[in-house]
Amino acid sequence: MSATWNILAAIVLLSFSGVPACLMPRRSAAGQRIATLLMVAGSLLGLSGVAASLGGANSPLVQVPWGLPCGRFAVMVDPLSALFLGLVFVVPALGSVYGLDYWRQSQHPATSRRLGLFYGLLAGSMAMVLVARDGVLFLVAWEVMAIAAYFAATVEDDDPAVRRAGWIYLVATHAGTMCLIAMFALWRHATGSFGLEPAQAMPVAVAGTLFVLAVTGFGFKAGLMPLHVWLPGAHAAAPSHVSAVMSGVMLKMGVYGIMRMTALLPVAPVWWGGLLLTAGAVTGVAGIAFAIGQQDLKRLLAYSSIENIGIITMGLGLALIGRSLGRPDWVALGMGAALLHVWNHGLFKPLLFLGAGAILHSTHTRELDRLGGMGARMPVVMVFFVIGAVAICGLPPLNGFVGEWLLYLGLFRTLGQGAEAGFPAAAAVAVALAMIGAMAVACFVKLIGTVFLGTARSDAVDRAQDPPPSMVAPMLALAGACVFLGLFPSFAIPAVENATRTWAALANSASISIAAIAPLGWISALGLALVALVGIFALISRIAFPTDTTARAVTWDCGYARPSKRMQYSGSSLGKSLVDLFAALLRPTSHQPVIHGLFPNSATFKSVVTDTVLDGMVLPLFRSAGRFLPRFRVLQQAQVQTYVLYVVAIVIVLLGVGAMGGQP
Amino acid sequence: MAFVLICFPLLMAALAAVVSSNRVRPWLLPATALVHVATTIAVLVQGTGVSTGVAWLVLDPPGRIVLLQVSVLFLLCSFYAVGYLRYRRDQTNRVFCACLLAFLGVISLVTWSHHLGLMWVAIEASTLVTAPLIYFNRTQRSIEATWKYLLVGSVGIALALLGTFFLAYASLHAGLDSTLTLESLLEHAPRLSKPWLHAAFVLLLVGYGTKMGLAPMHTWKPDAYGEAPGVVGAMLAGGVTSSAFLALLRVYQVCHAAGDDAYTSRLLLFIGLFSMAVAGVFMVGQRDFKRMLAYSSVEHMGILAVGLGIGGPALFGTMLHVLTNGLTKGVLFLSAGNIHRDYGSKSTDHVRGAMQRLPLSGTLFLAGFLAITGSPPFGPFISEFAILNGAFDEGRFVTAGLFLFFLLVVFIGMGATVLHVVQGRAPTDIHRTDYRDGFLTGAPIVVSMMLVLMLGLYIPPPLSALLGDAVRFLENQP
Amino acid sequence: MSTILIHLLLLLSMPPLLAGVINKTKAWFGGRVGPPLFQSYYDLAKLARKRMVLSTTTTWVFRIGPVVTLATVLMAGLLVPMGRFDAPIAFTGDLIFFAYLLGLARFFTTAAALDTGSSFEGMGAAREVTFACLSEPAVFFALLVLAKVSGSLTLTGMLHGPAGGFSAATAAPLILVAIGLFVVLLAENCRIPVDDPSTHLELTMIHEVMVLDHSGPLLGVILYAAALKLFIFGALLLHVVAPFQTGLSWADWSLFVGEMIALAVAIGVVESVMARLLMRRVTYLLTGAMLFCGFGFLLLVR
Amino acid sequence: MTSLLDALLVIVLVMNLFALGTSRIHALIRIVSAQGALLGVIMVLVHRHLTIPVLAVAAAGIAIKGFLIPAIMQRALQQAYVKREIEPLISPLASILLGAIATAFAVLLAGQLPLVNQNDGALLVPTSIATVLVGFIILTTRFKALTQVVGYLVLENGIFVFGMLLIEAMPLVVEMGVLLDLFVGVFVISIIVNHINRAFSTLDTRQLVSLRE
Repeated sequence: MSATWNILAAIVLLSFSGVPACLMPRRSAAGQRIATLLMVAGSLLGLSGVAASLGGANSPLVQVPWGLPCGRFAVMVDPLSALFLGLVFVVPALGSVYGLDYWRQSQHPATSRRLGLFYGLLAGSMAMVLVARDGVLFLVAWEVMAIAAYFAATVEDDDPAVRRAGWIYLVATHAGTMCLIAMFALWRHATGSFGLEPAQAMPVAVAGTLFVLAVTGFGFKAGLMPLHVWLPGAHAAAPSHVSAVMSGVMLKMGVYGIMRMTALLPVAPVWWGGLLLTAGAVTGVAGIAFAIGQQDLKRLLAYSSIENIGIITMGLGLALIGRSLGRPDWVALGMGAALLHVWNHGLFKPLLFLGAGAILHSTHTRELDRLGGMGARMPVVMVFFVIGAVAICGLPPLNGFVGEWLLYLGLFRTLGQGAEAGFPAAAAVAVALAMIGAMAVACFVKLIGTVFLGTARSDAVDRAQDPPPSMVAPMLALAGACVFLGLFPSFAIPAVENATRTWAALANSASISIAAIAPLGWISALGLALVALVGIFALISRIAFPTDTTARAVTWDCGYARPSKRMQYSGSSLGKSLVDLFAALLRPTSHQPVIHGLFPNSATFKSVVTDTVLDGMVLPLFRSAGRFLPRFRVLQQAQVQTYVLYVVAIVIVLLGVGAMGGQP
Repeated sequence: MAFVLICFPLLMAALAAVVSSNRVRPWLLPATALVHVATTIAVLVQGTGVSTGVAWLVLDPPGRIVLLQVSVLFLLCSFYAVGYLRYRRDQTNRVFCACLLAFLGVISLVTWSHHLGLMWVAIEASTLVTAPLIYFNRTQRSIEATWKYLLVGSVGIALALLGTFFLAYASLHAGLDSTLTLESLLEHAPRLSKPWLHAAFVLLLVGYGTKMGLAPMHTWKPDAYGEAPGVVGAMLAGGVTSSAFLALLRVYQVCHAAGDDAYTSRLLLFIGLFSMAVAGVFMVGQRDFKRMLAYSSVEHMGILAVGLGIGGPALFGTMLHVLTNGLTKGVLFLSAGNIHRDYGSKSTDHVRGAMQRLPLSGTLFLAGFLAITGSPPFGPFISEFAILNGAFDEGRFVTAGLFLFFLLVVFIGMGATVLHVVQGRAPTDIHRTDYRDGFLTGAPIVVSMMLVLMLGLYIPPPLSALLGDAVRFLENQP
Repeated sequence: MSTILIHLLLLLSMPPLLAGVINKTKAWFGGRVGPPLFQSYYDLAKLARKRMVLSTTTTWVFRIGPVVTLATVLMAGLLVPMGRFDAPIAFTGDLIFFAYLLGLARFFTTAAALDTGSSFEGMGAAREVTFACLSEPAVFFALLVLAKVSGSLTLTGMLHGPAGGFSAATAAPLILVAIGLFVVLLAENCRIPVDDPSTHLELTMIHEVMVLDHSGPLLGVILYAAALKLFIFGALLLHVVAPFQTGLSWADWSLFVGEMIALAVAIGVVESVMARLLMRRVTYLLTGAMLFCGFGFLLLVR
Repeated sequence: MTSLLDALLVIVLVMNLFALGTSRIHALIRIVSAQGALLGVIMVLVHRHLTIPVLAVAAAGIAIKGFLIPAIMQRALQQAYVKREIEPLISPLASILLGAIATAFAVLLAGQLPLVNQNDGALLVPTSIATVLVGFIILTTRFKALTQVVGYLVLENGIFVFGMLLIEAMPLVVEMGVLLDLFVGVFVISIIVNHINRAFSTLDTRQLVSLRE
């Protein structure tokens, strides 16, 4: 009981953390500090509740009578929600600390208070979404979250690009909400109440419709391809700590929604899991392919979020298949991988966004091809960024690997060993996962190489330097968590297992145990060994050849007379070969210069990768609608005679419509 | 009670016509409104035992709801009007105040009347007293708007009268002596002659639908709402429409009692969805944000019609929507009026960055937009969601799907305009008028927004009880 | 115990020899005497003694690159069984760990290359990561096939195959996988026809061009790590193409060494008789490899 | 008695056609006022046993429809210097034909409708429907503001005819209210017409097209 109340109190604290600042003068930093203080305090309070309920026992259902015709105020915390709640109580708090200097009140007097208000509201509403056990309450919290995120992301609405991105987001999220409204109405129609308790029996068709509605509605938020259209723009437009929260936590609300609904639905045909597996694979590969094509630091990170959502979805799909076929091991590995990756991505993606924010803060540019050589100027940020990049590529010994490893194990097990039947179609997805892994390496090597390594490509980076401690500390915390979870994954497993058991309504769900199937001990051991080995080697080379005494020279320029910094391999050229590989999907548009004559004038080459779904399909559709619909305006041309004629006409039409029904 | 509610405003209107001071006169509005609200609440608290001697002056639950909504909205608007008229010292507000007060009186009469002929008279009267309000600005455009309002409205309402006569004839045809009081019609409903009843329903639907502004009889609406002052727009969209819908409710009730649900619901769903579609189509790329509000009103009349057409389980949501829609429309029209006054323009070509120039009005306009498009946690969400659930309960999945789709279309069409108005940097080339957000022009909107928010999070038990009564009454259950 | 010792011994000592063998073969085809068999060892020794020069643009990434590569490759070497003997380290899912270790190596090699800010090394890095995106799926198709036929999820288990060796039914898929893996081996280790380790035209290279700026001991480390990688891939491939065993421990070890050298000769032969492909053709080659392994998988599970 | 009633109703129908035929607004107003007055008389004939309400309503009807409203409109007409409806949407002849068709349709339709006590007021329902239709024809085919008001009045007359069948359904107050509304309505409309005339210096509603999408 107390756990739930702690969390509810935390939700209140978070939601209203921005309010005091609104009552204070525009330039006083006190309001922002209070907000951060409230965020941190509330998060700690909430974490205490989470820690209590991760243990497995569901906290009792708290119901408060609610004066609405439909729906009640019913909240409950079970391990599944607790796992996500942890993320909600970690990332936003760190983000608000980061915001103290990143979005300092004195520098943004016009927007800071509004940002603080909606930032807190966003965090609180996300927590509310996770504990809600009633459809209407869920919807309310959900929409508050969406709207708060909109306002937090569009604080800089002077900028047309921000407005556009925000508008696309708003339309997308509203479309998703419409699906969810339909879903909950159908849910009530099928189960007789809005209560989110597991439903007993249900016609397969209804369950299927509910499932599809859930995947669509929540998919909009999670960013499943092709419902991801809003994601890159919004993440690029938002302030970096807001992007961190959106990408690290808010996308996961979509994942949570799908998990919750699949947990509640009684039947689960195999095609559900198959659909999710396919969607996950497509989302993953396409997401990372688009990421490679980006020239904008934050857009790239946003697309890689889409990829990670794809990986999570694969895990969920595997678990669903396991549930349909009654295979606890697949459920354990799939769900374990999904949940673990939810956390992992919730740690390293905010880390990367905060790092990107630090760069943006000091260089005021997000264009990869204007950056470069930041490693020499911002060494601390670079260390964290590299950690984040290695983690997000799923490479050992960091946390990203563990999740993908579990997923691989699960997918390989669907081959079916020895006697037990398999589901090899699922196993083939492992190859997609492998491809994603390799492409992620390509993507983030490009990112690191273009931003931090080499030499500066423009004077934008000249005054760049490491950010103040208040911005470093959150990154430190996140990076530390990444390393810790990478080296000691078994620490997180019990919580994941509990959550998986709550999700899987299997008869033998008690037998679900990840540790039994996956030797995580080896992972830690080898991870530590690897770290030690690298450390020893590095130490040797450091002792044998101290940096200061070793000779220095310019990079070998292959005999070119005057190599300039512009001659470096740019981000676009690094990505080009892969972009060409996926040209069919990415549809890169490039503008080739024509060069003739002995001494040609300076020519420019430029290649852009736009979003195929958004710029190729959605926007044209809207544009044509915008052209077509106004044609109907000829119907309203101010001739009052015509208007009277309409009245006569509709009388006749209505008489006709009435007669159609074959009245006695 | 009835006397106070109906005649007191009319007397005050007469008083307003004789008061000479242009400065004092507006204060008659809040004074009257306060008395009216107090009486209304007294009546509502007094419960069902309210009846006048006359058989055709009864205040039934649906009437209570509309009365409550109109009275509250009028109270807010009256204070706003005082603040508004301060900026319109340039011309006399004698007619304005008198008509506004008279309007309150006749609308109260609508809510009380149980005689369809009387109800028709009252609604026609409401048309006539609102015409000078639309004409308040004395511009060519406002003349045109008034002309169309009067002509289209009168033609429509004339059809309503014909429909009323048909209804009476239906009872005459049933061998009874012809009657138009609701009670006797309900009593003899099953015996009414079907063809005449159906014809009457169509004519009444068209007639009162014209007053509600259902497509395609909505043509006067964008003109009138666009040209009238914001406060008048609020009263039209929150008062006239509700009273006309109340009239439609009476007819629906008679047909329901006659067991003609299939017929009525077919027509209501058709015209309701058609109105939502038309609203969506005309909102796309709408550059005049007051006309846009008019189309939003068309859409919500469509929603009410759909809710009524679904009937049964959706009635609760429909009655609730009367309240939520009326209040939210108040927020939108009043804040839009402020923005219009400040920029001296209501076209998105000139109006940008309202949240910078008018933080209060701009924010309220945005909030009102979110509310009216059915976003939680605002009132309209609850009512529209209840209607949707009703549709599912009735197994009308196609209707529900179209309903949601049109809501989305409207959201997109409306959002583009609203965000364009409130966001961005205010244009510097447009010089500000002398308008500033003041207490009188700000507070009423805030209060009304608070009410909308409250209805989205918590519906007071007495109110939900009242709504329940209304539903039972409409379904002719004792 | 002795197994582990011999494993380590071979792992650490043998790789440079392969390079020597390959070069000898190529020389023989070219009708030259060629460098001595142990030339690579001499080179490494010489490089170890040299000073090193760092580019002024580089950061710690440049120095950590080769180190990480060496560490990861060594660890990967501990996961791959040699001949019929088990690997020192074997646990469920180690195959994925193996693949991702090599991924980590790639990450840091390419990052170190980009650290120099030279366009040529950027070119090499770009090619490296691009081709990996095609060879990686091929490898995993192969792993799926092996896991299916062996029913084990450890490298050791699946490379040794089921108790009675691979059955005839699984021959066809295995052959396809073997071809695919051989191509991947050539690509991953930058051999002809994918890459030409002996050329000095920077534009045409992948691996060599990435390490242009590494000098002295760091270069030595890189060369050694590269040789190790070749050795490991070879050991992995041998299980598929030559799963022979005698039962006698010493005989099996020598058999393994022999097979290894034979493989090196084979590579040498390929390098002598083929020309380097155009860079854009390499993608076709690797796609082909992927398709081979994919068909193998398809044949198996259909 | 009934024959007389029918004769009067026929006159009403003929007046409709006249209204459609004439293009002089002055005459148009005359016709409508005459029609209104005639309806008052018919009202008395319909109800043999004359009661106070009937007489009152009839008197009021004659007064308002026959005299007050025409007076208002004549004043509006004098202020506006238009005498005839130039170029209607369809020519007078065509509108007469249209009106004739409408009347025929009304008669046929009334034959199909389930009517009560066929004997008296046999022509009442068709007359009312026909008049309503004619009103709509005028409303939709004429462009001068005043002409449209006339159209509205014709429409109103048609409804009034139907209302005669149901005098006991409509209490005196309500009946009076209806008439009062009509009167006030026309009054307000005439004021607006005046303003239109002043603001646009014409009564041609084709000029009132600034409010459009």
